[in-house]
Amino acid sequence: MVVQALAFYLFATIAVLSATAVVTVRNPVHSVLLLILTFFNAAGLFVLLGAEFLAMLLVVVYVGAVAVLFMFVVMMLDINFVEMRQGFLNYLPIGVLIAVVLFVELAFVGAGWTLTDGTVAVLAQPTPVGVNNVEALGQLIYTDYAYIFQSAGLVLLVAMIGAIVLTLRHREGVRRQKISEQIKRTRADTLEVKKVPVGRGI
Amino acid sequence: MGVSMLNLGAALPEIFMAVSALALLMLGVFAGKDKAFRTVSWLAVAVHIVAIILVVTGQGGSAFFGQFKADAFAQFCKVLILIGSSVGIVMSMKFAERENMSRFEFPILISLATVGMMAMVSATDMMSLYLGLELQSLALYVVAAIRRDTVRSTESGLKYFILGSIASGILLYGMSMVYGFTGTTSFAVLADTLTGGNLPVGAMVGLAFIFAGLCFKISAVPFHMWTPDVYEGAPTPVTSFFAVAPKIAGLALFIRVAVGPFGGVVADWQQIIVLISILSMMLGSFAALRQENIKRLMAYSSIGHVGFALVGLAAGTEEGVTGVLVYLGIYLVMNLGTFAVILCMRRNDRMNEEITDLAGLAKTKPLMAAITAILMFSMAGIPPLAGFFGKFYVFKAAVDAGLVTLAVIGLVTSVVSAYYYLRIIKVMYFDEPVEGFDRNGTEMNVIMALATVAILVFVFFPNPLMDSAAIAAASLFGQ
Amino acid sequence: MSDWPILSIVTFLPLLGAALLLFINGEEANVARNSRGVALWTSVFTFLVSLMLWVNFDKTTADFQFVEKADWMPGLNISYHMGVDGISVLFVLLATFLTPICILSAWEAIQKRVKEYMIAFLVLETMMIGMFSSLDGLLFYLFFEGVLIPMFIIIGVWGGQRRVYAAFKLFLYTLLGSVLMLVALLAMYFDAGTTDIPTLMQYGFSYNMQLWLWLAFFASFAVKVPMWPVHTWLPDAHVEAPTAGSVILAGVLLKMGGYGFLRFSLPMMPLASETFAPLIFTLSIIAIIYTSLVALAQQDMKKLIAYSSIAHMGIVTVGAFTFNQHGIEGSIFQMLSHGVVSGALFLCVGVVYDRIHTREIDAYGGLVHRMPSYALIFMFFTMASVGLPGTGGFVGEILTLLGAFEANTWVAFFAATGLILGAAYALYLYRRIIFGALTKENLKTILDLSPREWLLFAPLVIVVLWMGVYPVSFLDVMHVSVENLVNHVETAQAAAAQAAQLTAN
Amino acid sequence: MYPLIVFLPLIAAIIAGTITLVGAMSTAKDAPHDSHGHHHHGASSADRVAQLVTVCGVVVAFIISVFAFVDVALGGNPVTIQLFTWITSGNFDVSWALRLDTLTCVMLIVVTGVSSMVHIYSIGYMSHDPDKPRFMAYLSLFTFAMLMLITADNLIQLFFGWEGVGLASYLLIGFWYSKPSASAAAIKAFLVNRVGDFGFALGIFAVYVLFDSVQFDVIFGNAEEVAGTKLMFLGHQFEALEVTCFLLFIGAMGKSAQLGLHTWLPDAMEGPTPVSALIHAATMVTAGVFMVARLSPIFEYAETTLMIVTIVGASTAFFAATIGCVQNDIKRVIAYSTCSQLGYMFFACGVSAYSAGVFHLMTHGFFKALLFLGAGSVIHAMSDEQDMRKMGGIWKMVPLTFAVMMIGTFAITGVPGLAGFYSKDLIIESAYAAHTGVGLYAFWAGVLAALMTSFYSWRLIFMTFFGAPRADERTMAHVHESPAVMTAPLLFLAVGAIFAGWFAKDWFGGGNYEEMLNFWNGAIFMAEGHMALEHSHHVPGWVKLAPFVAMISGFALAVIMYKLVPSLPRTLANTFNGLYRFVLNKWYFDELYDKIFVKPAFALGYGLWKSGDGAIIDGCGPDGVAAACRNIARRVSAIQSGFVYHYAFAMLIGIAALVSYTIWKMG
Amino acid sequence: MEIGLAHYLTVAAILFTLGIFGIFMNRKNVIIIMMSIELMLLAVNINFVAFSSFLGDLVGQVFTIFVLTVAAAEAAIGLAILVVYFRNRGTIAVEDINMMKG
Repeated sequence: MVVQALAFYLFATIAVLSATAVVTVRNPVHSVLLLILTFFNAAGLFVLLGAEFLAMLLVVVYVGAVAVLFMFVVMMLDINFVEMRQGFLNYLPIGVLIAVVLFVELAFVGAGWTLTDGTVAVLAQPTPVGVNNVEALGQLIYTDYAYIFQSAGLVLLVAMIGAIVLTLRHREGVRRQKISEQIKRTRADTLEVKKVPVGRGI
Repeated sequence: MGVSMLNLGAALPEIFMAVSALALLMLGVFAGKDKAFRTVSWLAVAVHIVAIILVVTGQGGSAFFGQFKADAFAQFCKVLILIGSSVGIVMSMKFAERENMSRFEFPILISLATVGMMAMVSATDMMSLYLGLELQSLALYVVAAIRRDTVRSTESGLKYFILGSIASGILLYGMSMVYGFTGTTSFAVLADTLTGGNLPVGAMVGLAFIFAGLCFKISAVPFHMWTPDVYEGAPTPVTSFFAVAPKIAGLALFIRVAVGPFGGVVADWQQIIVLISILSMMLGSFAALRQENIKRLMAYSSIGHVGFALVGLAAGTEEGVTGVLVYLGIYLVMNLGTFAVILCMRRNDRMNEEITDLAGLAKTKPLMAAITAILMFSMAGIPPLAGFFGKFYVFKAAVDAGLVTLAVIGLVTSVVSAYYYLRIIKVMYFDEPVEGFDRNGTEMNVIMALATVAILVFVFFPNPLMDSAAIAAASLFGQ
Repeated sequence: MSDWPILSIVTFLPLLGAALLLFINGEEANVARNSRGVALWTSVFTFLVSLMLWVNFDKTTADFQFVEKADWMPGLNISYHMGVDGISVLFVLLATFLTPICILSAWEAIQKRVKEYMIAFLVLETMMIGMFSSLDGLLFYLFFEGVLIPMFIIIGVWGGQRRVYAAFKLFLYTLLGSVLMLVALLAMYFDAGTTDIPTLMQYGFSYNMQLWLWLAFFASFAVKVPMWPVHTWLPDAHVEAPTAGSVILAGVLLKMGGYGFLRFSLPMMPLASETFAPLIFTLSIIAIIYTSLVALAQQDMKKLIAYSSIAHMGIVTVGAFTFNQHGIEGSIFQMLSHGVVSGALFLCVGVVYDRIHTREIDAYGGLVHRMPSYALIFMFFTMASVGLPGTGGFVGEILTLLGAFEANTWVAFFAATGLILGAAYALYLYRRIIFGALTKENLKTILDLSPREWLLFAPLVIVVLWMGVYPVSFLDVMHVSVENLVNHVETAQAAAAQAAQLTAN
Repeated sequence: MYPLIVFLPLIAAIIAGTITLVGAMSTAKDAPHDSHGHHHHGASSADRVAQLVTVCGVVVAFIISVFAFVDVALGGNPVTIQLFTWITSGNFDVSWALRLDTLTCVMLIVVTGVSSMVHIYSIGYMSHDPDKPRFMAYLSLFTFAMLMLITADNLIQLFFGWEGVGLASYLLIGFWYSKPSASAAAIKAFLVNRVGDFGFALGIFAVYVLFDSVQFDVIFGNAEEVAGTKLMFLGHQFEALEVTCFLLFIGAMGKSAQLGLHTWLPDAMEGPTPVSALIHAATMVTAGVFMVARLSPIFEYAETTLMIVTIVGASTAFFAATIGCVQNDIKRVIAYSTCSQLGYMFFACGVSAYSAGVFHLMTHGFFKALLFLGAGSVIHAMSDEQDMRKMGGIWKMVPLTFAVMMIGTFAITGVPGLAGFYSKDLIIESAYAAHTGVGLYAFWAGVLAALMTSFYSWRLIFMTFFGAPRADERTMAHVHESPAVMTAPLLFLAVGAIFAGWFAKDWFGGGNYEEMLNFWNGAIFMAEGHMALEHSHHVPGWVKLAPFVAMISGFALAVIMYKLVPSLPRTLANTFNGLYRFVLNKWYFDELYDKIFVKPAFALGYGLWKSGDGAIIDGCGPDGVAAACRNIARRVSAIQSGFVYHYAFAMLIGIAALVSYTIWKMG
Repeated sequence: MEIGLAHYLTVAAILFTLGIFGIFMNRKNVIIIMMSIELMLLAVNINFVAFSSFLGDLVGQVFTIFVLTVAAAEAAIGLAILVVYFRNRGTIAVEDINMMKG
């Protein structure tokens, strides 16, 4: 138990600290890196909670894809990091106040949680005993949650279309491979045999 | 557990739409982009129409293990959404060709967004709700920014995206709270569990978060701030689409969440809705007074209208929901008509968006001016035009529910809002004409004419809309 | 013939005419001419049809007549219910009578957008008639509010310098008043389960509810009447409206408020009416004295007449809340005669406005030299406005004041000061315009009434004289209904008093 | 037959009016305007027709009236002719009806008689005026209204006539509409009368409330029963009939130019002189007296009100006489004289000597019309000059006019044997015989007024006809006797002024009391104990002599001041400058009213308009609200800063608030 | 010291609040805002998983999977929009994104 507790506090502390840094450091590159750190620690928390698959997913999807994407964009946009604007502190007091109020309330509400019989009775998918987390999830996602799964697919499709619509540009003057045309090319298309009369030149 | 248990028939319209969207995507990709836009657009419209037929003739019922439900309520809302989307596509075609945004992906994104909306109104589980919502939202972020070469369009997309994501986060946080404190994500179970005596504080706080997230989608105060900027910046046909379909879907979803899983604890959330409703009505009325850009004005107008619609929801009764649905139906027609007018504000092939550009329209295009005037009077809620009845039904429900103060405040703000609608009429009728607009497109004329006729004759035939709204509301309450 | 839906025909005939006008197209001059023709004939025909209401009206019953009832919104138990009784039938006639005159008065004055103008007027007529013959609260509200649309357009498009301000003021002011009425209607509907007026009249709301309902209805009707201090829209609207707009505004639209009091406030909220009668009296008296004095100071003819309208309507509201037959009949009669007389006065202003294009009183003087028949007509209506016996103005005033005297001598005392003040501003106006030497250059070639203008005034003169000399033909129509109303109110008030006594004991 | 009396003048008025209108329209159309386009003096054929029709109308009416008098008054056959219903509302039921009883018939004679004369006279008098038909139309219209008034069977119809004569008076005073003073006087007359009508109307309502009817028969029949009851009026309990009669009397005061509401009458002299004779001397102004006499059955039960009537009448008689003494406008002198004489009639009524009042009404009708028409003849002769200071020395040039004026003066001053002697003495004696305080007051006021009457009447004669001519030569050269069409009526009236008193004295209480009662046949009611009239025959000798002495004194004074010592008036005026100014300026009534009513009304109207309507109501109401809305709109727009973090901020504040609210509510 | 649900919820709440805090304290860079949003979503996920674990119910974890999926899609879209915006405007400083206001 103690180990668990220690681990919890370790992950939690690092996650919180690095998250704080994410929103406060000046350099966006640092922010992205700190975000990755936060995710790693969150994954640790997931493991503590017995959600191994999700921990893995978090690392793979977030660290592997999303964070990298962020990094990529940050680099690509090549922003002048030094430029610091005035007025950062104007809203600090009220911002802190609201954040604190909200936090206190949420913590207060969370502390009031209890497990009741009524709640247990309505659970849709009680955690099966003796089945590991990945398998248990796997059994659910493609069956009971097929609809959600398909919807998620559409969401990804939209994301794909959207990204393409927004960013893909056909530049003029750029020569591209047209594979089907290249393959379809016959000799007749490319070669013209000219009879050159003798002594006349072309 | 076979396919039959999924009861796919209930979701036939959605499935059809999704599949068709994919097919159209293929078509677009292979047909080459210039020619494809028009074809894909018309085909998308056709798909919408078929979907409407499927919805209307659909068997209904629950599907996907209670995550999806095609009841009369969903049916009603879907028809409205589909009408809104299809008209949105129709209105966008000429515009897109003119304004260099004729990308075949546009109608497809609209179609997919529509699928999301349909999923939203049919959602009976927080997960399906979330997915539907996101499907819609992501598509909308993209279409807002679809004129990627203009600052305004991209800025509106960016703002919409940032704020929308925050809203999604808030919504999700609320869902997690509700889930944690009740142990379920199913609306039906929630409805059984949550009663006046048995409502964990966490679930209630979760509900507050969910409401906040949904309020963003329908642009209710104080989660409305994106609306004017996005309406102004997005390409006009997109704005017209924004103003109707997602709003209807959002409100429908709002209703479903409020009176479904949380129907047992109306007393606990009623005050919140009342407050939001009052704020929305007031902001919508006051902020619009100063607007010069007609799209921006319509944004505030829509905020106000949402406030009015929420009056019906605040009642929390079947009658109130009927009122909201009737209101939405009328709102749809009025907005489509109005945006058709806005889209016709074209001079020398350039769009005009200032209200003053309408000056003297009564002289240069008397019929269009008359139509606009009727639309504006209707928006202001002056009888005997349809707009009045929308207000009548929701306020009737509010009064019946004892919310007389709300009704009074609402109607007084409607007087304030009448000012800016009248101002448009004033500009058209009382001011000296400027150069006339270009010739209207046929489809615009048709849309305007249909909308106007609908608004004018509603007083004589209120029953079709009213009855179906009543049936829809009953299906929500009648379990 | 009697089983024809006469009321609906009368109500919607003008709308039909308006629809017909939509199809007139072509060269501008032709369109204008044809529009005028169609509009005039439509309204004249409507008037003729509406005469059947009078002819066939059964004066012996207080029941609603020519009743039509059809499903409208069965789900809400709201129906298309039309009918008239002795209180409303004359207002229908007033509306149908004045509309052709208005249209005729615009014959030459309106030269731009004639078609639209005529459409607006015909739509307006439908709204007015419909309002007076509705027997369903929602239907009533529909027409009541619908009036604003054409009126807004008429003032805004064909009005004077500050037309925009005036149009907005009219619209928003009255709208603000009537939305409260809508809430009250909804509350009534909630309480009684119907918006059917005859049913509501018999319903009997609780005292507390009556108070709120009454105040809400009051907000609407008081603005419409208009009562002091919510009257300021009227002078502006009148001044800026084109002549015909002023005529119809003063002639019919103001009556909507007074009619509303009689149709809703009194029968449905008798106890609250009793409670608030002192309020009405006070405001009315202030209106009579205040606006008469203000009228005295006016420099603008139309504004002066507008203020006089407020004063006259003050008499009307006094009469309505006397709760006796004289007062109420006087009030109705006063409304009718004021409708004709003030309409005629605005037409009189219109006559010279058309010629000189100013409403400044100081710009006139000595018109009698060039316009003797105009002077005569103007004198006639001035005297009618002053309430000279033998004209319609007298009968209403005397009955109302008599009723007021029976109700409360203070009220009668102060209201009767209107006799003096009314004469003061009216004659002062007349003197400044008509009498005196003709010194202004531009007036020296002014022309007297044209045959068309004669045609306008002739029916008005006849009616005013008729109302003055043989008012019985109008009073007879309303007797039974008013008696019924008075009895109804008295019964309710007596019952409440008795109940109060019982609890006190 | 009898309805013709009333309606013939109406028909005549309509015909003449139509002629006027047609003529005026053609003139207005043809001639390019000329601001003094009164050049065609001669009477056109249309004018002739109008004159003929109207004259015939009234003359025939007069002839029928005589028959009516004989039948109704002498024959004792009062009739009431119902024409048709007028107004009905609940129990309020009013008909158009003609009531002919003795009182009516006496009035009929006076009205139609004088009216006929004035009509005829006008043909000559107005011969230089281009608007003859209009004038005739107005006169006939007036006659109609006056006849409606006196034949009224109920108070409402009485009110109709009452207002009708007011209208005609307004029109005729303002006949020369180009003159601003005429228009102003017309309005003034109408308005002051309206003040009276205000009381009158309230009185009618009170009558209705008390009697449930406004029909004379019903009222008179129930007067005794109602007498004791109380009436709440303006928050106080009053004796019902007292307050009712008082209110009605206010009406009478207005119409009959009694003290306080008299200011219009002198100004009314702006109208053509025949108008002054007909309306403002003989008929309309006496309507108040007629009304009190007509309503004697209820006035008799209102002791206090009768006292007020007496005091007001007596005061007016005195007050107007004082002013009459110093006026210089010939018509104004007669006007104040009229006012004074009306005072006599009222205090006669006040002491219940109604018939004496009516008697004086009748005789006054003759001699005052005579005086006015005579004055008109003088004015006519003097080329429209009205200032007596510019007259004088013309009696030889206008002998006939002079003669009739002398007759009129004899009559009014009360030279024995002439009309005024009988009626005025009867009134003064009755006042004394009332044996009440107010009666005595009235008596002395009457005697003093008689003195002054005599003084100013003779002053008028002296200034106008005698002494050295003060007019310029041109005018003097033009002085001529009026044509026959003007002098004939004068003669007729002169006959009346001489003989009417002697002829009729028995009917009016100057003789046998029983015969009087018989003559009146109940048309006038005198309560028991109100015996002034009867006792008037038994007053001490000095009382009987007093008016005569007063008359002689007045005459002597006038002779001294205007014949023997012409400088005396000026000396007196200078000596008693304050008093002189006070009286000359009509006791400053006009100035007072102007200060406390007219000016404040305009100032108040302007103030209420600008600050009340403009600043306060619009400022706090629509305009203020609109400004506030714009202000709010500006602030709201400012929130919409365009910065995404502000937007997010709003959302987060919103969610924080929502959550806080929820927890607070749940917790 | 037992690590209960409340601990996890507290961590989630802190992260959520930090996300919020980061959004409106940021003037420099839109990307930071997007990262703040990711933090909020992370908080949500922690919530779901914690609840799932302590309730003994898998639905929470299933939900988390989809949240992750959608969040990724969202990030893609968001970054795409950001890129096109940058192309037009040449900046992604939050303070510069205010062409439309009022």
